[in-house]
Amino acid sequence: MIEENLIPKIGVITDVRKDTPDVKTFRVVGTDGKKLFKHMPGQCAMVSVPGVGECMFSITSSPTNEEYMEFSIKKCGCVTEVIHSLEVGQQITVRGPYGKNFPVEEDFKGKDLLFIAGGIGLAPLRSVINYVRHYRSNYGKVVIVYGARSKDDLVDIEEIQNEWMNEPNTEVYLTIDRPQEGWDGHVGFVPAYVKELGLNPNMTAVLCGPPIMIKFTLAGLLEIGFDKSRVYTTLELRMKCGIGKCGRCNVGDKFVCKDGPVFRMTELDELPDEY
Amino acid sequence: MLKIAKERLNELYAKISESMGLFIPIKKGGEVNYHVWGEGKEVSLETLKTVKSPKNMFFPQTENMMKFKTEGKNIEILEAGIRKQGDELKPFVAFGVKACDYKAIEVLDKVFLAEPVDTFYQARRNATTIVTLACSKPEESCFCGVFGIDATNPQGDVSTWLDEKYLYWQANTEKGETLTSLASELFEKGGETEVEAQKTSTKAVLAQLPFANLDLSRFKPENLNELFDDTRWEEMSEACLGCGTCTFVCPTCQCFDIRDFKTNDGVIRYRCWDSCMYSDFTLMAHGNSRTTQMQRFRQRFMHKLVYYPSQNDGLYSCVGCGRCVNKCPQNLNIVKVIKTLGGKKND
Amino acid sequence: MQDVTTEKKEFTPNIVAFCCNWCSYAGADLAGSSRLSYPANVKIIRVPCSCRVNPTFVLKAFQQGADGVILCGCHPGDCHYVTGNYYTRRRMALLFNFLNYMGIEKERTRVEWVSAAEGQKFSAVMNDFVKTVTELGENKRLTDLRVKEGE
Amino acid sequence: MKDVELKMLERAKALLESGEVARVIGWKKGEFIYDPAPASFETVDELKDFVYNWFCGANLSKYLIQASKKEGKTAVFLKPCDTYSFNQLVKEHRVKRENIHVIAVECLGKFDVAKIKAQGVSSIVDVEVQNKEVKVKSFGGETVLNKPEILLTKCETCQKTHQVKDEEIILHDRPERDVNRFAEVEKLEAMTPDERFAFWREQLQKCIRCNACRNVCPACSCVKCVFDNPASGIAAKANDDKFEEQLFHIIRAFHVAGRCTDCGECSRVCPQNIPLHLLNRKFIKDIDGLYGEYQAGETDEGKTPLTSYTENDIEPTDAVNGEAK
Repeated sequence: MIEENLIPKIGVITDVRKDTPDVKTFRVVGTDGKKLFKHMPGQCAMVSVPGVGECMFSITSSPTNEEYMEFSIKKCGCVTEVIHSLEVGQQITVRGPYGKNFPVEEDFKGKDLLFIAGGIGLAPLRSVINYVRHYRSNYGKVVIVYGARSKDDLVDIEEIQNEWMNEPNTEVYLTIDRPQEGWDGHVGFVPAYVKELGLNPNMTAVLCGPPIMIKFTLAGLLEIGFDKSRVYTTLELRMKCGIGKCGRCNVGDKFVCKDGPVFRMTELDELPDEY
Repeated sequence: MLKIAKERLNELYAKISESMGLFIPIKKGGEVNYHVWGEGKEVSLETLKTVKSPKNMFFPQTENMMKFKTEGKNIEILEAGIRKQGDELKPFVAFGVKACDYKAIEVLDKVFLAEPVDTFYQARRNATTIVTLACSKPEESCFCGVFGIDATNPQGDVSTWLDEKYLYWQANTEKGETLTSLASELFEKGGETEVEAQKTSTKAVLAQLPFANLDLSRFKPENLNELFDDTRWEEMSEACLGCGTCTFVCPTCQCFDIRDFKTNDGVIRYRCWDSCMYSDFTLMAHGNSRTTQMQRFRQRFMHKLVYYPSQNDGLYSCVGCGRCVNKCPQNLNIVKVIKTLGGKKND
Repeated sequence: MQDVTTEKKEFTPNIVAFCCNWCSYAGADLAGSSRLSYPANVKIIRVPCSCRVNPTFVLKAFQQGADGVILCGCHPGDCHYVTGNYYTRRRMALLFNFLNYMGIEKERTRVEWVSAAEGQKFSAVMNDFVKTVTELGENKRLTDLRVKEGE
Repeated sequence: MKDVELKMLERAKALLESGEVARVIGWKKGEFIYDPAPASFETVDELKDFVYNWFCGANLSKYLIQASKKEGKTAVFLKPCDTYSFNQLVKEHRVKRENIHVIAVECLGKFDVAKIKAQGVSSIVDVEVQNKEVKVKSFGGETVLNKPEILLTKCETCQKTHQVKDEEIILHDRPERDVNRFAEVEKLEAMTPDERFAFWREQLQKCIRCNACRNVCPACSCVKCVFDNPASGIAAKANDDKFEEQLFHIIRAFHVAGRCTDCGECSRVCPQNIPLHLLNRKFIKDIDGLYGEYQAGETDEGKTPLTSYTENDIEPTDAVNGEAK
């Protein structure tokens, strides 16, 4: 039988981790116990629960993980609500990978990298960060700025504290929106924090988070001398097919599922403001 | 060139139907659309514009993609894809396709056959032999000429021309020849003069159509943002009801939705036409990228006139069939958009 | 339409009965506890009041494979919510007439008033309705082919 | 018609110039005589494209839902049939009455261009109407057509008169006519169930689920339609199964029962020419027959037949069995 692009594969949930009150991370493998397919950092997959619906999620695990894939999913709609109720052993369907990845093998190589994430925006970045850690010598200094509403909303905090913070030549800055008992770290919004950190504007930056955070952080970065051509982000719009045919995820003449979701800020500047 | 007497067309249809499916404009419930031919059906080749375009032959309004059977925590995928259980699709003939609708298939091909290929569309497309039919009585809502389409000389596997007495028949491809050979005894030779005469007289009519000189010169990729930001979208779209009529009668609109339907013993995943005019088209759990009807209206026409050409070497995804001109409930249409935003000639 | 005759003998219809919580559901209960029988293929759906049933419920039941749909509520004047069943009466009169107008057999739909004390009536109504629908045969005019696939 | 158009234009100008209204909703010239589109005019200058002719069939009342929420008053031209929809919208608190200035305009029926084209006349340039005779001028010359044959279906049986109070009216009402708008419904009722089923099957199978009937319908004013609500369990866009179309049209007709003014827009806009008005008219006829004559939109207050009852209403079973007609 020939490969049918819109037909998914069956995946099995092998682990469910509750990261925050509304984010769970699901570990998925194929029915044969192996990884479903290869992907690159920043790419997405269509995950579905038959009878409920199909949604696009970024693959949060690194490609260098050859055993399984992970999806960090925030509960915010009908499909994600059902996904959150799923248990280990449950089968789901997965198809992908879709979209363009971060240029980890091209533009990122040899560069100092700045990752800025807000809330669930860490999900697509986690894949790149772990990829970069795996091939650590290919990249320069790594700075990670991650903010969330509260300390309980920081996704993957264990991995951040136990692994990323101990990585050589890597700085991790965490912040939460409002003061909270038991939090002695930084308090404040990401855009303001980014400006305070005295970052080197020659770094290549990757942004992901709520649109409003991206907007203000970008403005902040430009203010301290970053060049738009070295700032990347990843977009999210409603998607159905994942292969640039169903017609809904376009921004101007670009389809997010096919030409994105990773865009350079200079590319976005050329597109109409409709995302 | 071959010809077949009009009275004998039913014999031709019957002959073709013996071994292939035959989709042809048929009047049903008072309206002419493409349906499968059968004895006693009211074929209407004379109808200039079927209500729905022939696109649903390749891209049906609704089609099942797969079925799921769930048991406990397990899922099984059944009947996945168009070749259910490995069957090849039965070959079929699309008969009477007008030049504009034929061009529209080319437009759809560029979407569905681009990598990664849409296998559902591809299978149907490969199984089709297209018999086109030249127009002899274009009407005022037609503007295919603007997109470089010659309504008098359509392409396809077989090109045909119809007059009072005969259907003239010219096979262009191997598939076309094969089709001809199915019913060779029904054809006689000749018709070149009649066809040439018809072409000349139709061309004279085409040149005089009110929309024959629409100016598209401003619809270029480099004007994308300028056109997008034009303030006139607001007034152009204010009467838009947000229905899907224009998109569903359009031969090139290709947006679809994928949905699940629960049956008594499983789930059917199907896809169906969707419309960028609908308010839920881009709705996500956390927001909507196009919240106003103006944005949705703009999306449709920008896609046809700017976004699509930008991705496909300047090919517009409008073929000037004029269906939206005739069918929009509130008389909005692409011509009004082209005239408002297009080049100088429109003033 | 009547092409189901050959299978008539084996045909047991699916019947959906929407019963109001206060009268008819209690009536069904009484029928049960009084050992009055009614066919097992009657699937009861309890609703707070017969007027909770909107036309979509009725159609959805047919879509999912019902061959007959019956609504049972308190007798007019006895509604727990005072006036609910008066509205039901108008709505269903119009809906049933309309379905009939569309060529859907009028015998497939019915409204009956059954009080909590009328176990006997409940059983009689259900037996009669099942009999009527059985004679009518399978619902083919208002059903979703996709639902029945694979049966 | 020209003189009516002129008077309307004068009023529109005066209202905009005096600042009494912020906008006027009317019709705007199209590419041909027969494709005017509803439009809102905010300046006198924009009125250069204003038009009112034999092809202004669209009902403008639904646009008032949005317009009445805007800053400033909106003037609107309403034909007799449109005034019923308007009243109904006011009654249902969809339109803020105080923000609307209604100008009721004369209508002697509107034309269906498809019906003219079906008679072999194309490239229509102008029409001239004298009683039942319509001179259609086209590139091909002049053709005389019979007016009743080219009217929009909704105009064929229209007996409506203006129903707005205390507002201005341009020219006289149309003369009363004696037509039975239920004739077609009765014809269907007289058929056998099998014939009726076959009729509706053939008609509804044409449906392409474009939602034009719903979106144009002044009675379909829900903020979120049940068919757009994924939680309703019936939101679907599938088209190939006969049930989906039946479900959509039955539910839609039921949802507007008792509120449908019989404006006929549903049939006018249907790209497949499904006689959708015959669905709504069945409800109207039944309501008249079972619960007493009722015309939705005659006033902008009071209860509708489905939000009221009497203790002696007919039983559904009796109604279906034709105990009362």
